[in-house]
Amino acid sequence: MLEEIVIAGFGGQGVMSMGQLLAYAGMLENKQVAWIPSYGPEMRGGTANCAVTISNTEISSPLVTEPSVCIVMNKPSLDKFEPTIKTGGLLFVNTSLIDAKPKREDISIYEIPANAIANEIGNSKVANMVMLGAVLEVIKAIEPESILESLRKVLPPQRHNLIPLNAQALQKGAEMVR
Amino acid sequence: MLEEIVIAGFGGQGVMSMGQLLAYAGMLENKQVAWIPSYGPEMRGGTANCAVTISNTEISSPLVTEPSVCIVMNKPSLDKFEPTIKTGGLLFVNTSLIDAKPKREDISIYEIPANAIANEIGNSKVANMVMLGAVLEVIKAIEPESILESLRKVLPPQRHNLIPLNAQALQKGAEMVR
Amino acid sequence: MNKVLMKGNEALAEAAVRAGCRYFFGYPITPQTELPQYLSKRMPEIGGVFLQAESEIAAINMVYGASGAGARVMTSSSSPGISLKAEGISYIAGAELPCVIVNMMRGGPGLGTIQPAQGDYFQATKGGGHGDYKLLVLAPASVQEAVDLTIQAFDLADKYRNPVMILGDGILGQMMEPVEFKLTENNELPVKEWATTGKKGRKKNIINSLYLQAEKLEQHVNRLADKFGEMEAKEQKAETYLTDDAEILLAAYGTTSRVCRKAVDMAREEGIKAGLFRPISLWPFPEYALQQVLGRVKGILTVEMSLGQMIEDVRLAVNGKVPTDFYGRVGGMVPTSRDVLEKIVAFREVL
Amino acid sequence: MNKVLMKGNEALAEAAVRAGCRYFFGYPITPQTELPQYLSKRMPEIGGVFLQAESEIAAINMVYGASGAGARVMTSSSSPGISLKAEGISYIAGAELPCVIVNMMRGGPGLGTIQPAQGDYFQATKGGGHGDYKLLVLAPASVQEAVDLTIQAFDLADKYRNPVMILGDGILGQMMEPVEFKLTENNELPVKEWATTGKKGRKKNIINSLYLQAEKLEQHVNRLADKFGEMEAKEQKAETYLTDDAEILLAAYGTTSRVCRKAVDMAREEGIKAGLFRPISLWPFPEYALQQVLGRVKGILTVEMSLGQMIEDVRLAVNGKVPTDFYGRVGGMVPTSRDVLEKIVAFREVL
Amino acid sequence: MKVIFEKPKSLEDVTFHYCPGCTHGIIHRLIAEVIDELEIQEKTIGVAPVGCAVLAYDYFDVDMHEAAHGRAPAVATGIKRVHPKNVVFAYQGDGDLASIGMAEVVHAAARGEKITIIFVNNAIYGMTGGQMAPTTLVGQVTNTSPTGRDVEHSGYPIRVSEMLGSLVGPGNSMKRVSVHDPKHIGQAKKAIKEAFINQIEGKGFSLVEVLSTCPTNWGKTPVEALKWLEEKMLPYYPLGDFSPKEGV
Amino acid sequence: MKVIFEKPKSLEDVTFHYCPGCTHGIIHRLIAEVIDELEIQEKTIGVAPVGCAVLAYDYFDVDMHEAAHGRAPAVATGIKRVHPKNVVFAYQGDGDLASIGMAEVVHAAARGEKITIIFVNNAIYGMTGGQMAPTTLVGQVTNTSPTGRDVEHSGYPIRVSEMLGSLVGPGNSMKRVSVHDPKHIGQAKKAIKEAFINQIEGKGFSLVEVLSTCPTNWGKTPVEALKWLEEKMLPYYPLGDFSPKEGV
Amino acid sequence: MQKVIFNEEKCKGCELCTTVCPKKIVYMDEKKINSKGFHPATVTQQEECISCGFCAMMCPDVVIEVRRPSKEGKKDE
Amino acid sequence: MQKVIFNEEKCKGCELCTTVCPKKIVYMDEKKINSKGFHPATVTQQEECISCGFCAMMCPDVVIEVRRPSKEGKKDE
Ligand SMILES: Cc1ncc(C[n+]2csc(CCOP(=O)(O)OP(=O)(O)O)c2C)c(N)n1
Ligand SMILES: Cc1ncc(C[n+]2csc(CCOP(=O)(O)OP(=O)(O)O)c2C)c(N)n1
Ligand code: SF4
Ligand code: SF4
Ligand code: SF4
Ligand code: SF4
Ligand code: SF4
Ligand code: SF4
Ligand SMILES: [Mg+2]
Ligand SMILES: [Mg+2]
Repeated sequence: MLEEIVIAGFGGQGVMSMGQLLAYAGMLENKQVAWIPSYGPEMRGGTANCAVTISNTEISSPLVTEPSVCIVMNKPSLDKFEPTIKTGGLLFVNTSLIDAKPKREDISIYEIPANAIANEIGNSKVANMVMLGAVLEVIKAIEPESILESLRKVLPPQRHNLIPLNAQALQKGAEMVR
Repeated sequence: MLEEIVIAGFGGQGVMSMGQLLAYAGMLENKQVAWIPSYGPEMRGGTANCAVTISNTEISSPLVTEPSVCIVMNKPSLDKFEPTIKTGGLLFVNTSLIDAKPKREDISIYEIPANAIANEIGNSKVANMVMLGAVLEVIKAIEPESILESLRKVLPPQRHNLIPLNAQALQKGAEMVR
Repeated sequence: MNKVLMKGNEALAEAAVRAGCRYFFGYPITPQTELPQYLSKRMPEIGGVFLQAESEIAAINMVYGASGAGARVMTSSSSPGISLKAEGISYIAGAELPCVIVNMMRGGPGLGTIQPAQGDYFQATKGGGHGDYKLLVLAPASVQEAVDLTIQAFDLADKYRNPVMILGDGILGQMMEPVEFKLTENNELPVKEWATTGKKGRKKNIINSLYLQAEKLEQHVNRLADKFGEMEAKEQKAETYLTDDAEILLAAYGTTSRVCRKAVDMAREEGIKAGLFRPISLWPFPEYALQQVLGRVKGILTVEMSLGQMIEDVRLAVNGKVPTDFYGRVGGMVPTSRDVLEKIVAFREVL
Repeated sequence: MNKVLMKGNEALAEAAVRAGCRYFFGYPITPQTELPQYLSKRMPEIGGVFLQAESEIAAINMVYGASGAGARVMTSSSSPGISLKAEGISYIAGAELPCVIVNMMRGGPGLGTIQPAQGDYFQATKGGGHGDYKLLVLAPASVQEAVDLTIQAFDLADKYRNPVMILGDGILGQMMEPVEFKLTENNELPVKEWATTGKKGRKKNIINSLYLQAEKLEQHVNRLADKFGEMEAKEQKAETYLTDDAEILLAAYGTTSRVCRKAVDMAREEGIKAGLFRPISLWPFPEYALQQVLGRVKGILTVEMSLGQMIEDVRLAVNGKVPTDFYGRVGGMVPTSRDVLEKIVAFREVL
Repeated sequence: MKVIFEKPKSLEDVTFHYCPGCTHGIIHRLIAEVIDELEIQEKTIGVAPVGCAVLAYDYFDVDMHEAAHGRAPAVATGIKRVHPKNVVFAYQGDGDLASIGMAEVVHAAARGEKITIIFVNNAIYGMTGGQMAPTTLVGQVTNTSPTGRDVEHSGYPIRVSEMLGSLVGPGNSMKRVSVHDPKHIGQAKKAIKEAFINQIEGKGFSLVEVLSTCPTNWGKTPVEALKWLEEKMLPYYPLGDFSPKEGV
Repeated sequence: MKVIFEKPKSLEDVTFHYCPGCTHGIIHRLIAEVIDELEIQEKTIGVAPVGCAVLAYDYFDVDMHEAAHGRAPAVATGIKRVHPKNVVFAYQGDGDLASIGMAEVVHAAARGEKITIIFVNNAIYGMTGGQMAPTTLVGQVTNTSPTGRDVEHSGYPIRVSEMLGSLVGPGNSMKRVSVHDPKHIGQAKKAIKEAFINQIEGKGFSLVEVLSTCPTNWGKTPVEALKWLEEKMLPYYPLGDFSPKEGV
Repeated sequence: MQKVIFNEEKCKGCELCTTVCPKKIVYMDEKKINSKGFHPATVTQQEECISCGFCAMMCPDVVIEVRRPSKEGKKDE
Repeated sequence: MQKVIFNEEKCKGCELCTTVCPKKIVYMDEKKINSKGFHPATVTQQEECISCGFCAMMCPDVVIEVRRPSKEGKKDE
């Protein structure tokens, strides 16, 4: 198993932490993982993206140029990363913020109205977790439970009350692609 | 013709200017010349020395490690440079300040009471010129007139009155070795 | 499992702490700033000192003072900041003091960019500063290795009384990977009898690189040369990957070595016998190890994020025995494994 | 006869003036201090500016500003001072500005000594500063050549919009030899349309080395690379002495080349067919010229006042075709011609 | 309709890369207005710092030179000595000027170098993400003073204008201003104008210290940041004229 | 017989390399006397500058560290942070401290670094043979100001004590003294002692600026040089206490 | 009659202009969102505006242009 | 009774000591020359010396040692 995942969106949409959670969860499952942010000149506002590699064997290169999975949270990210996806790869599109349609036909496309669902369950901030739920359901590389476990380790105790909400978001996301 | 000359003494004895005058005069005679000071850590007081090369052909190295001519104005210089002189080379010793005797037998030694003579003609500062007069008389590489010509070029006009004194010193020095 | 997921910069900082480093002097610069930031929190916890210096020059001279005073001490920066440390590094090497210097390289020359690069190889290995000195230069390719090499770096620095440089790039600094800190805190640091601690009960100690007499300085430099010779003999480090039957050998360090490793896999999939030679010590360059894997090698392709620097050491090591070629990206661009694969294919054709 | 007897430092300063240099920024350091001292008197006479900067760093950054403003400008220093200029030099090269930098090397590392050395060859030729850049490095061996190369240096700097370094040592700086200033004052300096002069009547000009986008910086660095390539093709300079039938080739630059020239004469007297290869441009290293004189050469002995730096470029140029050996003195010591001769004899025996 | 307020000519018509509400933008505009009003656009040469204002060369429509971190006064000196009749200004942050560049600014002032420096004091390193600056207030939390600036460890913040004003320099001018409300913005502009005039008249070195915000790294909204500036910075950094007393 | 005066214990029994009559030697002796009197020889660590006093490590019989030119305050900071209970002093010339090392000394003072600096102001670069220093007097001829220091070109000499005293630093101490006659030598010693005590008591940064001669590069006999110091330097460099006023 | 004109594309939504308007007529338009993702500031009650220019002086991003109507009887300049 | 003792070998002949002696008894001994080539300072009228120490304080090269005779009736300490 080797998944090379790119996650991209606006700064503030939680794409960095989505990637870190994935990496953390992979580590908890004793997989090989790596996370690389793009720390470009676009540090203020603008787009943000990161790459996560999860593998059962030693990771040769943690740099992802041809992702097997791509999660785009906004329109500029769709434009930028759609062409890079590996043939046969997966593209997850946050349709709440992206009305354009992907053009590639050699990849599988999943359309998730992540913000809408997040608002539904009461907090627009968990749109990223909705997205993640859908991704995990498809790729099966990581157990959702490991994500929650990671959250427990990463969040300070006083914010553990947010975990059920996140669980719900993961769940809802998964449902979208079942 | 290739003369590699080392001149050494206390700071203040005029060894640097002796060397520069030699080089200047050589240049005026269309010879190849080079002058190198030792700019050692002994910048304050202590000994000073310089090397002058005068040649009819291009000078390969201006660095003098085995001088053909060596002029020592004080005792430490005698100790330091006597052993470096080329076999068959010339050593000029300022006996006014050096009572020790040179030990080498494979070189020609000239003993000049330079300060005494300089005092005789009225100015202890020209001891270096007395020495130089002796050297030129022996090595014949440079005309004393060229030295005086150099002095005329190097000295500011208001000090040209010193030139006769210097001429006399050169003359006296030459007489010592005739 | 004792693994934690950490950024390279932070893991490296923690490794220094584990190695007994209690003094850090530095100045912020992207992409290494997480390192001082981490230590600004961590040092006070363990009774150490984090001090943000007024400049890179002040930082390296504080390191110079602290090291002379007997401390395990570190500084870190990125390319332009390392240039500013050149004089200080030469002093520290000249005075034979141990310390660890981290350079997370970014694109140059000049202000360049904050994106990753490997354009400071020459500076690190041939001497950015003046005079004859050498740094031990270690180039980790993963966060775990950054941790392990950092811990070793302090020991090597003390062993040779010489500064050691960890040479990474922005990617290594920013990347998160799981790491394990294998060492527990090292309490038995070497005793430094030469350090300035106050002359109580002994003759005075002097920390110095000045020898006004050329003869004395020559003796001193020749002694340094002996030490460098010893390092060359003992401290070469390299890793090889699929070199046994390799016909095309890639040579790359740090981040590019990982790109190349993947390229080797891709090449093997296409039936090309590629292998990878990865120097871990950049100085001393692991020439013995390289010479040993030349067996069937028909050509060496050096891949760097520079216009071509390590390639010179590769060429010096093989001394004309094998043809060499170079592929590089610059200015913050990172070569992709596919690019490298294409280069391998092209190179193979001309061999 | 137009010859005058001058110290290297002063002759070099006067040459700069003759070349149209009207701005000098520097900081005192032995053994180059006569150079700024000379210009502190000379510049005001000709309407130029001599400014003693507060440090070497300030000096190189003043040069950076003045060069960007379109001036012919120079700075000079010696080893530790050049280390401090490393960042600024990288900026100037990155921003593609012309200037002339003089390094009269002294013994290092660290404070070292004020005596002559050649330990900064790597720093000068491989880049003391960060990132991929190259200085044109010229190494005069006599006071006359210092004059001639300095005048050329200003033209080369303008031609390539790149800093040029004159690399000498304390002996060259302190030595007096007759010199002739062949050029009359050069009044037709190149027009610099890119300079900051006020945007009157044109679009604004920007002097810069920052390219936040990696793609843009890569383009820029690749353009620099083309320029370096052009210099490598066109600006290699070397002198040979008795190389036609030479079996033992000495390789040396600057002061040591003169020691070696004499050693060649001494060797010839003893019937040894020795010759001398003297690089005048250290970067680009004159590899073509070296390859051309290899004819009967059985071995190359490189002689430096260092632990061995140029030897690497010699080895890269001959690429294993000829055995090489090294003889060096360090710490301010100068090899004698007799020492070199002995080395030649010993080397010949093992060949 | 009379245009009361529009983009000054010496400012490029581009969007700044600054964070929302960052007062760097206001200060840029004031400088451009002054250049316009003094009609010196064609002879002004600006020096950009390394700091958030690193791209200033893209914003001012005058000849520009990007300096190395902290060295703007030296770069400006080089330019000014070559073109003594031009107007040369440098724009510097507090890390740039008061930390790494301390020697260069002190010496430019001591030389009475005829340049103008706009010194943007936002009590933090903005560009690198919020580390302690020499002007960070006592107790202020930053990424490298996680428990607040501690006097025992880091000393007191440096008052640059006062310090430079203590140098002998009869033609020098040092003023501190702020941009936290329109009134102070007006005063700031006046000070900047006077600083340029000081240079044009050949009197000496001039520096305007402008108190500025960094909402992003202060962890505040832009509006809160202005308030913080007013409440916390003003008491320690009093506004006013700190030029050297006449006489040597 | 009671010994009134002899070589202090903390001074090595060697001959200084200084020129005849150079007051560096007096200042060395005073420091050593103070170390003896405070009984801190065994815990003092000295930092030598790059300048004529570069060999100071051979003269003081305490642990010594040779700094890079101008960086003594940074080196001393590194040592002091490692050994906060030791006494750390640096010895610096005016080129070293006030020119190349300006940033380091300002920041050591601003941090209130608990070190002591003996700042030897002889208005010239001695070691390199007499170039202009930041403290060279207006009109003073040096090898790089051949027609005398010109204010238009080089500005006014820097008064280091006053400038550092303008920094906020309640525990800091800055004093200027001279060694041109026995009375002033006595006062100088007192100031040096107080500066060490300031450090020992953990109050802050302390600096003693000592006006000193350079007969060689001033082109004067040692006796003339003392006179010149008194007549020319004292008026521009008034003696006294320039420590920061209390309060922040 | 537009006395204050907002170049909404350039607005970064910092709200500084809203705090200085003596007439309190500058507000953030929560309904609009520009291409950088910000709700831009705006004024609808143009007639209330006294053309004091405070909003423009305070704006760090040169978003606002301010005009003053010509005095009555005068033509527009 | 030697009140002031000159380590003549160390003297550099700078003459500073001669200018501060209140009794004007310190002088340069033109007849002697030390190994560094300097005429050393000295005092012959030891009895004139009041042990004020000024000469020693002024000497940059620690050439001079000064003693004071014990008070009458007391033994040498
Ligand atoms: C030599 C060097 N050191 C460090 C840096 C990293 N750096 C860039 S900007 C900056 C500080 C910026 O702070 P400030 O000058 O206060 O400007 P601001 O961003 O706050 O406006 C630093 C440390 C650099 N580019 N070069
Ligand atoms: C980086 C560097 N720059 C310059 C020098 C040369 N240098 C040595 S001492 C000195 C100045 C000494 O003057 P000062 O500090 O006033 O001390 P003084 O000799 O007058 O006591 C200089 C410029 C150096 N050694 N290193
Ligand atoms: S980081 Fe701070 S100073 Fe920089 S642009 Fe953002 S708010 Fe302004
Ligand atoms: S050069 Fe000047 S400062 Fe240096 S030792 Fe001689 S007199 Fe003293
Ligand atoms: S110009 Fe004045 S009144 Fe009109 S909107 Fe702006 S701040 Fe309000
Ligand atoms: S001040 Fe400017 S950028 Fe901020 S909200 Fe108002 S118009 Fe927009
Ligand atoms: S101790 Fe006083 S009286 Fe005696 S010789 Fe010295 S200065 Fe003169
Ligand atoms: S002061 Fe000292 S060195 Fe000078 S003459 Fe007197 S004894 Fe000799
Ligand atoms: Mg700031
Ligand atoms: Mg001095």
